Amino acid sequence: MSCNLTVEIAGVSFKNPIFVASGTFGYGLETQELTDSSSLGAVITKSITRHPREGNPPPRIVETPSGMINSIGLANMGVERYIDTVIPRIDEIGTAVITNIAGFSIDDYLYVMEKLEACKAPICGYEINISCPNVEAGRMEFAVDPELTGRLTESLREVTKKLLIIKLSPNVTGIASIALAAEQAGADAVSAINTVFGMSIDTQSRSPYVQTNVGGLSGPAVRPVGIACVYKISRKVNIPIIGIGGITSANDAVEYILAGASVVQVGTANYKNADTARSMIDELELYLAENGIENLSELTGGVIPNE
Amino acid sequence: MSCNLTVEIAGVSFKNPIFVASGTFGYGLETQELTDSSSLGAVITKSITRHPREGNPPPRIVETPSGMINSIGLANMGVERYIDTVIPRIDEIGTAVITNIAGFSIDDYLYVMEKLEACKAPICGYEINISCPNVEAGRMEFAVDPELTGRLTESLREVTKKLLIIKLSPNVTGIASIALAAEQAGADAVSAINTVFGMSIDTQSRSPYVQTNVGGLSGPAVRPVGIACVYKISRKVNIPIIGIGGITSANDAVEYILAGASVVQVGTANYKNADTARSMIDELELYLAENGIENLSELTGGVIPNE
Amino acid sequence: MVIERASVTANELIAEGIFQMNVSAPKIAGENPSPGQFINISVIDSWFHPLRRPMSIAGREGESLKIIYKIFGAGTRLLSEFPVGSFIDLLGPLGNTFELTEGATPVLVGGGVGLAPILWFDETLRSNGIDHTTIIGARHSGEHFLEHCPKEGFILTTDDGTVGIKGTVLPTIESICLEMENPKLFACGPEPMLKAVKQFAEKETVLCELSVESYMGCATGICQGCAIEHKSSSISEHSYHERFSLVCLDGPIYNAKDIRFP
Amino acid sequence: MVIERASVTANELIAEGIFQMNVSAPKIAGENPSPGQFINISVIDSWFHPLRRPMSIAGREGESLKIIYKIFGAGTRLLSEFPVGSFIDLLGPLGNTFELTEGATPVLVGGGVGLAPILWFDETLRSNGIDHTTIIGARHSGEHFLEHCPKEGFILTTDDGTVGIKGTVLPTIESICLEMENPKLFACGPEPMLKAVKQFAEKETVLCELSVESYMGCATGICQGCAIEHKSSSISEHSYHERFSLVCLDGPIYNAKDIRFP
Ligand SMILES: Cc1cc2nc3c(=O)[nH]c(=O)nc-3n(C[C@H](O)[C@H](O)[C@H](O)COP(=O)(O)OP(=O)(O)OC[C@H]3O[C@@H](n4cnc5c(N)ncnc54)[C@H](O)[C@@H]3O)c2cc1C
Ligand SMILES: Cc1cc2nc3c(=O)[nH]c(=O)nc-3n(C[C@H](O)[C@H](O)[C@H](O)COP(=O)(O)OP(=O)(O)OC[C@H]3O[C@@H](n4cnc5c(N)ncnc54)[C@H](O)[C@@H]3O)c2cc1C
Ligand SMILES: Cc1cc2nc3c(=O)[nH]c(=O)nc-3n(C[C@H](O)[C@H](O)[C@H](O)COP(=O)(O)O)c2cc1C
Ligand SMILES: Cc1cc2nc3c(=O)[nH]c(=O)nc-3n(C[C@H](O)[C@H](O)[C@H](O)COP(=O)(O)O)c2cc1C
Ligand code: FES
Ligand code: FES
Repeated sequence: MSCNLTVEIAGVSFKNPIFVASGTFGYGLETQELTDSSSLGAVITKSITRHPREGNPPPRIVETPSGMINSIGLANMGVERYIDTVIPRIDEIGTAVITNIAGFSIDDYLYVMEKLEACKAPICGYEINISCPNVEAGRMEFAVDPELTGRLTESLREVTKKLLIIKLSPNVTGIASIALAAEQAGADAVSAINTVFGMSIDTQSRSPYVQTNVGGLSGPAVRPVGIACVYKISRKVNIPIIGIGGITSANDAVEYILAGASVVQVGTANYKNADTARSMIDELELYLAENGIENLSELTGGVIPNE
Repeated sequence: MSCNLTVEIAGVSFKNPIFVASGTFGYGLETQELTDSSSLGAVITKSITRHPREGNPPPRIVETPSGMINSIGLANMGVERYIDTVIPRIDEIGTAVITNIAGFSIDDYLYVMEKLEACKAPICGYEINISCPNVEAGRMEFAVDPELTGRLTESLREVTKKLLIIKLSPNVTGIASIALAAEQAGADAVSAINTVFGMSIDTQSRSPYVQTNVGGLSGPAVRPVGIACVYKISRKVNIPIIGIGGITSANDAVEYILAGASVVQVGTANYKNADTARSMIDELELYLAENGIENLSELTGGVIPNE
Repeated sequence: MVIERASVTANELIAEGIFQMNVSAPKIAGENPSPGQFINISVIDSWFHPLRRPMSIAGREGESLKIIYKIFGAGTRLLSEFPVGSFIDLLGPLGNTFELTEGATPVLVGGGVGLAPILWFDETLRSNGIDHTTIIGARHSGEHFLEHCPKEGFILTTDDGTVGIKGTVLPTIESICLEMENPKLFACGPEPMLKAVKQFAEKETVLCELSVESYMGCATGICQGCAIEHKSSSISEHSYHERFSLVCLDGPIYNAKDIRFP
Repeated sequence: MVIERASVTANELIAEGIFQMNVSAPKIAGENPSPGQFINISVIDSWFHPLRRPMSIAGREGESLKIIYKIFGAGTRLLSEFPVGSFIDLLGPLGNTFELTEGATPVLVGGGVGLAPILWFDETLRSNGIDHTTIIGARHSGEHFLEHCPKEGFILTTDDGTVGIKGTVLPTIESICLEMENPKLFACGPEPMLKAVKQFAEKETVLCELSVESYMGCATGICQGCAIEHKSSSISEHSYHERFSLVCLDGPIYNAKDIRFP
């Protein structure tokens, strides 16, 4: 039996549902020696901002049980250089590319998106990292407020007809309401989750291991959190959901898909082996074949709840 | 050098800062063959409710990477039987006992606390599990709302002069504001964290592993989350903080204490070995001696932030 | 109940996908475990697996305990990788035991690795000269590591007939029980088998004890994680309601009448 | 850059708290690594440790690579437990290499397990007949597994004088460099040592390359985790600003002038 792994989000078709997550696969060009990015469903590039960002001072990373904390601080080349150096090489990536955008005001996001639209970048859409403080709203993160999220989504929706994906934070009381706000404001999809607030302290030096003290927890440790978020969102919105958080195997991906995700992104697992995501595609096909599933979509949201 | 491990919370003195967490040490009497509970700083007993509760249907537990998900559903003997069978045996526990109370309305909590006050139970205080839906407020959890938390705290404060500890949920946008509401309403301390929402799905049966679909994630996986919460709370409130989440060793406890905790509770780690918490006391003394610390309190909140 | 770092004295494949591990565990053995009881095993020192894995005791000789297990997931795979001479962290003995009923002849039934407690029980009955029959089922001969000795009341069955009697354990149970005056069934194995045994026992009003499995947090009664549906009419001491029972304390052996499978 | 399951051919304690592991890694060796480069090691298959551990290559012979390491935490402890004959998951070769400067005489300095890349560099220079001096420091003789051969330009120092020259590496560096026409320092070791070497090099305007450490997420440039403060005046390709540099791509070897220690 041959299984159909293709998946569509708002009219855009992807080879398969295995994507790689922003910030965990560079700009898609760095690990060509280690994997074949053209096999992937899509590559989400590192968050791009209006201006280049040096990122936070080191140390930026520490391992925790089955996870890691990072405080990279959105180090990135800025949209100008992204357009000059990455966009021209996008066909080397060999699959759909989604550009992740971060910003500190609605204007920031608009600026980056307008630049990309203007240069007719051959990307299939945008993922919007809303886990950034909005300097205009008293440094409150966009991601914690349905109203802010809605306003930002609306503004961006006016600028692009490409895929518009809002990336949600788990550090909120009601992630589903934020998802709903994004849906109502015109998002094509939401992705969940970004990293979970986490902290680890060096008991010898007494300083937190990462420079920003509190950082973002990712990796298998947070997988149950991501799956729960996707499940909750799926009960509230109708647009596709992109599942992220601690995925290391096709089985993990299937958990997310059953919970309601249409596609998934592999993040931290790329660091151990940049070929992890690609190798999951074969595993996923095997799972589908073994379970007599012809179309991946039969699985999406296919969880059988206990009550 | 001999170190002083005693610690005081609102005038109540404890031998040391190593407590065991509610729901992870039964009523303090079950594991006497495996450990010496009298060495512990305190034992927090399993949440007690107005009526006995059978708990959720099985399955109730599943392992996840460095963690576990549970959906016990507050299975407990009810306050009546607690008073009849546990209270008379409290001296067998040999150390301070704090009774954890859960409820679904303010009345529920009051009922349990009043019963315990009336029988002059030889406990040193109460920990209030507010991660329960308030049936009077549209099933919204007490823990997600500063106002609800404040009202509950206020009502309970009127009933007892004993220690009143509010146990916070990490599943909120701003845990520190909830802590602040508890402080302002008269709580003597807050504990953080209760379990994190988590889900795991059996990809063969397609059903979530626990009966309630979404359950509570605990264990080392969530340690960074708990430490971050304690740190954030400590920047906002002045009452003592009790650190909980993924603690397995004295080093983990010290991380929490540096982040701002006055004492800590050991939870999931008790399941692997009910002697874990007790053995941490010696380890902790060693750490203090090696680092030339005479009084534990020198360490509390002693983190040296990076910025 | 005690925690012990036991030394592994054997750990090998004894049939298709089935391993046997022997450990020298003087402390746990010193508590005189009985057939039906189990131990709870920490399969790795790190906290990647915070929970122990429960395994029935499959035999005891002096200070030595035996378990028989199948590689099911990551934990049992780790278990199979303990070399002889290494140490393994055990908690036990735990749970209740099989109980003979005066005047009833034991008929023991083990399916798959459910044979573990049954084998030990068989051995104990044999050495005490108690008349009984034991039936061990598997899918095919590759999964059996014992000999078919019907004359000694030790019967193997295989689904495909490659050794012993062809078929599941059920027809054999039926033919043996229906010939007996007053049989009492003791069964351990996969849930479908237990369900069938329970159904048979209820239909024919045969006494029946089942050993059941449940995901466990602590195995010491402090987590309430191992509950199963239970029909006993008395409020259980540990589970606070007649509807549930804690397998780690009240089980794993139940009167078939008292439990309900989902 | 390649990922390879290499077979462990040796893994033993060679001095106090110091291990040497040899692996047969034809693919990584086939990429012709040079002294200064490192490999990134997965110390366990499970995801308890999601991150690899970076280790300098301490030698190469044909398809065989050598590392020299200290047990620091849980990961390096696991590393020490790989038996000969087992397989280990390596990513490499990574990073840049030491670079000779025409006309300058290399003075190599290794402190603690920082000797790893230095030893290999020493070996390479030796086999190419390039005149140089190597200084290896430790706290006491128990931490040394090499011989003090000052006549061959291979000098050991110990803080307590139990072998080689008494004192830190600094006085020896000074006396050797100040006697030389045009020395170039290459140093790897603990941060305090690197700071002191840098200070000396700057004071005496001696050419100096340092091998530095940094916590790494990926070692392939995709996480931006390994940044260090950097004073180069040109915008680095990978770190998007003159202030930081990625140790995994632009390092671990830096011109001492370009980096700043916290
Ligand atoms: C009282 C008792 C006695 C048992 N005796 C035996 C025996 O003698 N031989 C044998 O092979 N198996 C026995 N089992 C089943 C054995 O415990 C599981 O096969 C084992 O826990 C699976 O662990 P894993 O890490 O390989 O699987 P995973 O699926 O990776 O484990 C994930 C989690 O689920 C739990 N789990 C998975 N399956 C079971 C199960 N069937 N029962 C309980 N917990 C489970 C694990 O303990 C772990 O917490 C017994 C179970 C119980 C409750
Ligand atoms: C380029 C490079 C080359 C190195 N070469 C050697 C060598 O040849 N021999 C040797 O003994 N050590 C070397 N180190 C240091 C070695 O990587 C650490 O000692 C090791 O990662 C510690 O892991 P752990 O699990 O034992 O410690 P833990 O403290 O438990 O590790 C926790 C986390 O911190 C990281 N970490 C801790 N210390 C360091 C460190 N000093 N540098 C980088 N990451 C660290 C670990 O990789 C892990 O992600 C090198 C480091 C770098 C960056
Ligand atoms: C080092 C690191 C850097 C990250 N950078 C970004 C980023 O720039 N933009 C973004 O939207 N998410 C970023 N993320 C979050 C991931 O895309 C992903 O949402 C998160 O790590 C959870 O997935 P995982 O557990 O599979 O890693 C980053 C994660 C890590 C670990
Ligand atoms: C099985 C289980 C049952 C629990 N029951 C309760 C409870 O009844 N009341 C309560 O306040 N917390 C309960 N908790 C939460 C713990 O007290 C603790 O806050 C949480 O598990 C985090 O700590 P840990 O990671 O050390 O386990 C329970 C946790 C577990 C794992
Ligand atoms: S396993 Fe914890 S109560 Fe039974
Ligand atoms: S370690 Fe990831 S960029 Fe250097």
